[in-house]
Amino acid sequence: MTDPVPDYTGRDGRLELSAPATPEILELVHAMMAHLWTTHEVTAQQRVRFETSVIEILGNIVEHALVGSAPGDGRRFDIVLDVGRDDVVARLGDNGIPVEMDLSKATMPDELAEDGRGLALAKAALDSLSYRRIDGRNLWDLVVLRGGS
Amino acid sequence: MTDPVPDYTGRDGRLELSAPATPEILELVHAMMAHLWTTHEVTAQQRVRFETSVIEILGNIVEHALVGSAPGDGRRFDIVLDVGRDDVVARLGDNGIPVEMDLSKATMPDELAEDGRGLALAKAALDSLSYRRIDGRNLWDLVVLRGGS
Amino acid sequence: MTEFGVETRADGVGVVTPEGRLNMVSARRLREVLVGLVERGTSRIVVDLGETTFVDSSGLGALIGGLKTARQAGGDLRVARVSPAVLSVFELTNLDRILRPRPSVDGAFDD
Amino acid sequence: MTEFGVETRADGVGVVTPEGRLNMVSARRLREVLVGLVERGTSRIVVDLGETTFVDSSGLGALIGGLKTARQAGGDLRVARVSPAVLSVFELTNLDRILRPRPSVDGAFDD
Ligand SMILES: Nc1ncnc2c1ncn2[C@@H]1O[C@H](COP(=O)(O)OP(=O)(O)O)[C@@H](O)[C@H]1O
Ligand SMILES: Nc1ncnc2c1ncn2[C@@H]1O[C@H](COP(=O)(O)OP(=O)(O)O)[C@@H](O)[C@H]1O
Repeated sequence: MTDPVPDYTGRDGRLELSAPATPEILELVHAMMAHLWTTHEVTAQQRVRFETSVIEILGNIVEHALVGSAPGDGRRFDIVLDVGRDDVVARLGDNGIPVEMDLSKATMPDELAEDGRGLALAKAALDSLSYRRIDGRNLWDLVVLRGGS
Repeated sequence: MTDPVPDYTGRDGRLELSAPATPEILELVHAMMAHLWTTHEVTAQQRVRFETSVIEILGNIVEHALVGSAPGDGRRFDIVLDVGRDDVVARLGDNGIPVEMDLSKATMPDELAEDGRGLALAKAALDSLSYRRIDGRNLWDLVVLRGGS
Repeated sequence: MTEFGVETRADGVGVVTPEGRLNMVSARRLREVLVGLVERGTSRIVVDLGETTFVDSSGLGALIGGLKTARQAGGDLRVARVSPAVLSVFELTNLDRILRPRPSVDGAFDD
Repeated sequence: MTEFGVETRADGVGVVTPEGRLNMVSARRLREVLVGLVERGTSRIVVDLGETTFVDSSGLGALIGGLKTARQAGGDLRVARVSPAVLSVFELTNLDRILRPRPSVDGAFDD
């Protein structure tokens, strides 16, 4: 996780959303990804791996935004999405509490577990997932490569 | 149009999108407005007046973004949407050519005209529409008041 | 995305049913559909807006364009089953007089 | 938004059909529906995923929760008509072994 923070501002086709961190916003982020697929040819496998991972990471942000904060207290997030020639990328940022876990240790729980699968699923589905805390913000970078499937 | 530029950053529930100025993006902006209506009770009349106006102004931006520029040359826009206690507001910004027309003179054309209705329709539908050129950017502010219908 | 149903009835009236939103993307296709019908000899046309959830000024332009083309060929264009939301756009642009909405597709040419 | 079809067949098997996306919002409702069925005596349940376009980890959690509740009551939970997209989420989480997808709702309890 000592790679430089990728800079997405040169990607002209990117979509950027900033919005309240609420459960309802998940549907709008699905609509953004659906928009990406109408303008780029990405395989079904790559789409499902990307969509699932984005929703897992955003779901965690929303969940932790709600913990210990009254509804409507202004917890927000932002997301950048882009399909490049070689990759599909997402960056999620929020000003919530720092994430107290080691991503490299996120593994699939017991098959009968009812939770704890989110990060392991995103790791398994993505070609790269990284978490950083920068300037009081959580930053998640997600990549699916378009090369194979 | 000499009012101060409204500041929307204090509106915690606002949605902000930045995206390429393409015709396809209209559908995503419709989805953003649909999201606003699921989280706020706005009358059907107010919704249609707001949605129509946002799509007219954005449609113009997309049209003028395409004129004289190759596809994919990076023309983008941004939009802020929010439902407040008393109003529904949108701000659209783009770095396109300055708009060479006097908004106060936009009137409904002859009934058999096939175009030229967009701005007049937005003016008729909104409680307030203003255009400014600031720092090389076009800024459009749209307001529907929630008081009456 | 907007789909267009197009059929020609036994009495020669063409019925076009745009589904979804009629905006700058789909209005262009509606224009082509309407001109195509008139060129193939169908100049009495009903646009059934019962499945149309949204119309902007380019959609209105396509309807007016179709109306003029149909009238030039000796026919007419009528709109039917207009939702309250779309009707308010007709009213804001004063087009409810020239695009006088009819309650049903079947009766749209009765007067 | 996700809707849930719920019916109990003549043979006593309950069939639940979530429509749309099974995410953190709708998974909570699915959990309630499954527990409700078992509480009312229906412990053999098929979740028909034929209308489900997306499942995330909370959706998977709701299915596993339902499976455990049904088994505790002497029954079982089976999933049917899983799309390729949803199947790949089962596979990425290794849940395709415990939530072994069946091709049809009717035959889901045949083995
Ligand atoms: N955005 C986040 N903010 C704070 N903590 C987080 C965040 N994402 C994940 N975590 C921590 O990582 C743990 C594992 O997350 P996950 O694998 O998604 O499973 P689950 O959310 O089902 O518990 C969470 O329980 C939480 O403690
Ligand atoms: N975003 C914009 N950028 C540049 N010019 C604009 C823009 N919006 C409107 N205009 C000008 O205003 C005119 C009237 O616009 P409008 O009422 O929407 O009708 P139409 O687009 O159908 O011609 C346009 O023809 C154009 O010259």
